[in-house]
Amino acid sequence: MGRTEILIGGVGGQGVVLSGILLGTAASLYDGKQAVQTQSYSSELRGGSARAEVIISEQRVTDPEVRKADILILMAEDAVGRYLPKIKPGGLLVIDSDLVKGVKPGEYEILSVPATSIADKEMNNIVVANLIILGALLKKTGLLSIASMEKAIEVSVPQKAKALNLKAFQRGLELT
Amino acid sequence: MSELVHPYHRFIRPTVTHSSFCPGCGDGTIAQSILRAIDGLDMDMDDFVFVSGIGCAAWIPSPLFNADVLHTTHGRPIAFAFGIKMGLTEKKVMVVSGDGDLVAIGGNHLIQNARRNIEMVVICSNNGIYGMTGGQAAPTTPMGVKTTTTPYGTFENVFEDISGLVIAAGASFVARWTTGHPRQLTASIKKAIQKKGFAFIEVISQCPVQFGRKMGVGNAVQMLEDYKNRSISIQEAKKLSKEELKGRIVVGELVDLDKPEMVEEVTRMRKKAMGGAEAAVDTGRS
Amino acid sequence: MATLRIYNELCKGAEECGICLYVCKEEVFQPSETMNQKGYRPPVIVNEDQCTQCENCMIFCPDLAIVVSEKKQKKGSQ
Amino acid sequence: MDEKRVCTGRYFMMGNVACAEGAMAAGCEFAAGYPITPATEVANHLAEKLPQVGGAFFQMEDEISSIAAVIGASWAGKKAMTVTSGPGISLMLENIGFAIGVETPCVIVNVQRGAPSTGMPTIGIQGDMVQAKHGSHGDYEIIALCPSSPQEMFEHTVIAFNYAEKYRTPVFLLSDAFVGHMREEVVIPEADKIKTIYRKIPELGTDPLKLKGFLDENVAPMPIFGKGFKAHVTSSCHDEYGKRNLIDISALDKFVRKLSDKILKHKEEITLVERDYEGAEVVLVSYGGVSRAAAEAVLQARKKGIAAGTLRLITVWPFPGEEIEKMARKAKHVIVLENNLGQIYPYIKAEAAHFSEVSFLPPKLVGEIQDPEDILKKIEEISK
Repeated sequence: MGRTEILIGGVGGQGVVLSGILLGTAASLYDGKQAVQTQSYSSELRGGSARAEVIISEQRVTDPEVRKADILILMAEDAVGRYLPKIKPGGLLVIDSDLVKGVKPGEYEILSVPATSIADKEMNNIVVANLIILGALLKKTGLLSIASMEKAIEVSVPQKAKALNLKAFQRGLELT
Repeated sequence: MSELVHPYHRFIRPTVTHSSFCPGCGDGTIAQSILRAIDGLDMDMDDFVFVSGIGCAAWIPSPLFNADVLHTTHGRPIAFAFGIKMGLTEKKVMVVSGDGDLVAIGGNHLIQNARRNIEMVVICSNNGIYGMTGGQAAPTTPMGVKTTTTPYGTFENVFEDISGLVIAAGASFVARWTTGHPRQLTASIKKAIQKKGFAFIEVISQCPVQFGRKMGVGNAVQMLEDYKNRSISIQEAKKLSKEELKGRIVVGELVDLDKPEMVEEVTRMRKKAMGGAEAAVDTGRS
Repeated sequence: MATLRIYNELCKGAEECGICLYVCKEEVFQPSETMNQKGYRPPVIVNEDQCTQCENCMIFCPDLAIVVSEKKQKKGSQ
Repeated sequence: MDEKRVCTGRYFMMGNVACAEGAMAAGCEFAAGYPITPATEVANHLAEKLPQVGGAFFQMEDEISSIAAVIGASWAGKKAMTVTSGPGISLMLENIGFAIGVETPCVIVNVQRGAPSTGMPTIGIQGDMVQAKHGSHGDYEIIALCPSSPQEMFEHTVIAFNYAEKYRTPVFLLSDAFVGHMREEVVIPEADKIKTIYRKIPELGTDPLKLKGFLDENVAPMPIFGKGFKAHVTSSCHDEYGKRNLIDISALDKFVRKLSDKILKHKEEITLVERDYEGAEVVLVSYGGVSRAAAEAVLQARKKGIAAGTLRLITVWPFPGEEIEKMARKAKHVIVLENNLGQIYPYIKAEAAHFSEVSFLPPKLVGEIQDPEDILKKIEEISK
C-alpha cells in the first residue's frame, strides 16, 4: 500500500545515481515491490550537482516524481539548501556527517552517518560512502530486505568492484 | 545499311529524352566519361548506386543514368552514400555533384568520409560558380571576379586546391583532370571504381553560360582551350616552384595508396562483437 | 557503313556548344542552318572520308549526340 | 525473429536502454547518430548490441549526416534509426523532410531536453512536440509516439519501427530526459511474442518502367536499391513512377496531397490512445510522462467522489482530433496537461471547445511534471 519517496542529493562522482539504482533494483527485482528511479545531474561529470529519486511502492507507481521525500539522503553540503525543503514533515533525513554540517534540527528525524570517513579509513576508498549510507538506512528503516540489496549490488556494480561495495554495505548495516 | 548506335545510350534512363545541361556544359562530358569507364570495366548499371546532391552536376546521374539513383539534399550526398554503402556493401556507390555542393555546404562530409576512407567514388565537377541559381560566387570562384552576389568583385580568397584537402583528410585515391582530358578522366574513374577506399576525382569543368561568358573567358571552346593551356601534369608540376605554378591546373593521379578501408574495418569489428561480447552496460538484468 | 552519326535532336548546336568542331582536327564538321526541334543548329558532316575515327567528337560531346563507328582498322600507317 | 535480438527477461532498466532493446527486437540493422545528452545511452547501447547481430551504430560527423546515413541505409533495404535530442533534431529537419518526400521508413528518437537552444541538457521537457509535426518546410503528416515509462520506451520503439515500415515514413519517438533516464521494471517478452513488420518491396524482376514506387495512399511497395529496380529517387516533385516534374502545378498538388493522405487515410489504425473517462465530467488530456501525474490526480479525485477521467494520447501525430471530439462530447470540462507552455493545447482546444470548457494547466516549473495535488486542486475548482 505505502508509497515511499526517497530523494538523494549530492555531487557528481559520489554514486548518487547508483544509490538510486540499487534501491530501485532491489525493490523491483528482488523484493516483490514496484519502483521508479529518476535522476538529474548537471553537465559536468564530476563535482556538479547530482540528484536521484526513487519511489518504492507495493503497487504500480503512477506519479513518478518525488513530491515530498519520506527519506532524504544528503551527501554534500551543496545539496542541503537545494533539497531540504523537499522533505516531508516527520520524514527521515540521512546525512553524510563528514560532508554535511549545516543541517539544523527540524521537523524530521536525522540519521547521521560518518560515511566518508569510514570509507576512507576502513575501505581506503571514499567512493563507497554511498553504500555505507544505504546499509545504515536499511538497518534503520527495514525498507527493503538485506538479501535483496545484496543481489542488487551483485548485478549492478562492475565485477571488480563488487566485493568492496558489498563490504561497504555490510559495514553500514553495523552502524546505528 | 544499319545505322550507328551510340554505345552509351543503353545506360540512359529510357524516360529521359535529352540531358538537362546548357549547351557546351562540361557536365555532359563528365557524364559520358563515367559511362565509358563503367562500360570499359564490363560492368552493369545494376552494379552501382548513384547519389547526387543539389546543383547542375547533380543532374549527371539524376535522372540521366538508368540505375538506382538517390538525388539528395544540398551538400549531403556523401552522407547519404555512407548509409547506402553500409547497407549494400557489395555495390559500387558513386557520388556525383558539384563544388558548391560537395565542398562549400557539404565540406565536412567530404573531409570526414575521406578520413574514414570508406569505399566510394566521389566525382566533383568543379566549375567555379553556382550555375543553377544564376551565377553566384562559389568558394572556388577566383578573387576579384564579378558575380551576381559580388557585383563589385569577389573579396574572398579562392579555394585553390580541393584535391589537396581531400588528400590531407586521408582519401586513398585522388585525381584531378579537366573536361579537356576525357580519356584520362575515364582511366582515373576506372581506377577509382576498383579502389578499396575513398576515391575522389576533381574535374575542372566549363560553365560557359554562368562563368565563361560573364568572366570574359569565353564560350565552351575557349574555356577548353584555356584548360589546355593552363594544365600541367603532376609529374611536370613537381619540377616547378610554387610561383611558377601560379594559375596552372595540376592534373593527374595525385594520390593512389593502400590503407585501411572502413567497410572492411566494420566487418572486422562485427566479427569481434559476435565472438563473445562482454555483458551489456546498465541493463540491470537479473 | 557510315563512320559517323549525329543525333540531331540531342545536339545543342554548333554555335552554342561547338565542341565537336573544336576537337576535330580533320574538319569533318561544319556549322549548318538547319534547326532541330529545340531550336539548336546541329553541325553537319562534310568530310566523312577525312574521319580518322579518333573519337574525339564522340568522347567530348556533352550530349551523347555523336557516335563514331568502332575502329576497324587504323587509317594509313599512323 | 532472431532470438539473439530479443533480450527476454525482467529488468530494472533505464528508458533509453529499453529503447535500444526495443530497436533490437524490432529488427533494427543500422543506426547512426551524434553524441548528445540526454540521448546518448540509446546510442551507446546500440553501439554495443547491433554489431552482435550483424548491424552497427555509426557515430557521424553531425546530426545532418546521421539522418542522411539512416535514409541511405533505409534505401539500401535496412531497418534504420537515429537518436538525438532537440538541438540534433533542429539540424536534421531538412533531411527529415527529404525522408517524407521520398517515403523512407526510419525511426527518429528524440529524447527531449530543456530548450530552446542549448537549454538544459539533463532536464526533460516536452518542448519539441510541434517541431516534430511542423519543423521541416512544407505540408506533411508525421507519426509520433509519446512513451511514459521505460516499458513503453521498449514497446513504442517496436511500434515505431512497425509503423515506419508499414507506412514508409519517418516515425518519431518523442521521449524526454525524464522518461529516457527513468528506471523501472521492464518486461521483455519472448521473441515470438513481438510482432515485427517489414516493408513491402516490388516483385523482383518488375519492369522498372512499369514500377509505381511512390505516391500511393495505400503505400507503394518500396523500390529499394540493389534489386534492379533502377529507382530514381528524388524529393523534388515527382509522380508515382518517381519521375521528376518541376513544371505542372497539378503534379505538385498530387505530390503534396498523396504524401499527407497516405498517413491520414490510415489515421484510425495508427492512432493509439488510452481512454479512462467513462462517465467523467472533468477529463484530463495529456501524453508522455505527464500522463502518469494525471492518472494519479484522477485516482485522488475519484476517491473524493468527483467524476474525473483521463484521455492519454499515445500517438500525438497524426493529431487524433476525432478522439478529442468523442471525449469532449461527453465531458463538461477538459484540462490539458503538458510539460511545456501549451504546445498541443491549441490543437486539443480546437477540437474540444465546441463541446466543453477547455483549460490548460501548465507545470509549476517547466521541466517538472505537474504535481497531482495541484491537478486535483484544479479539478476541484472546476467541478465546484
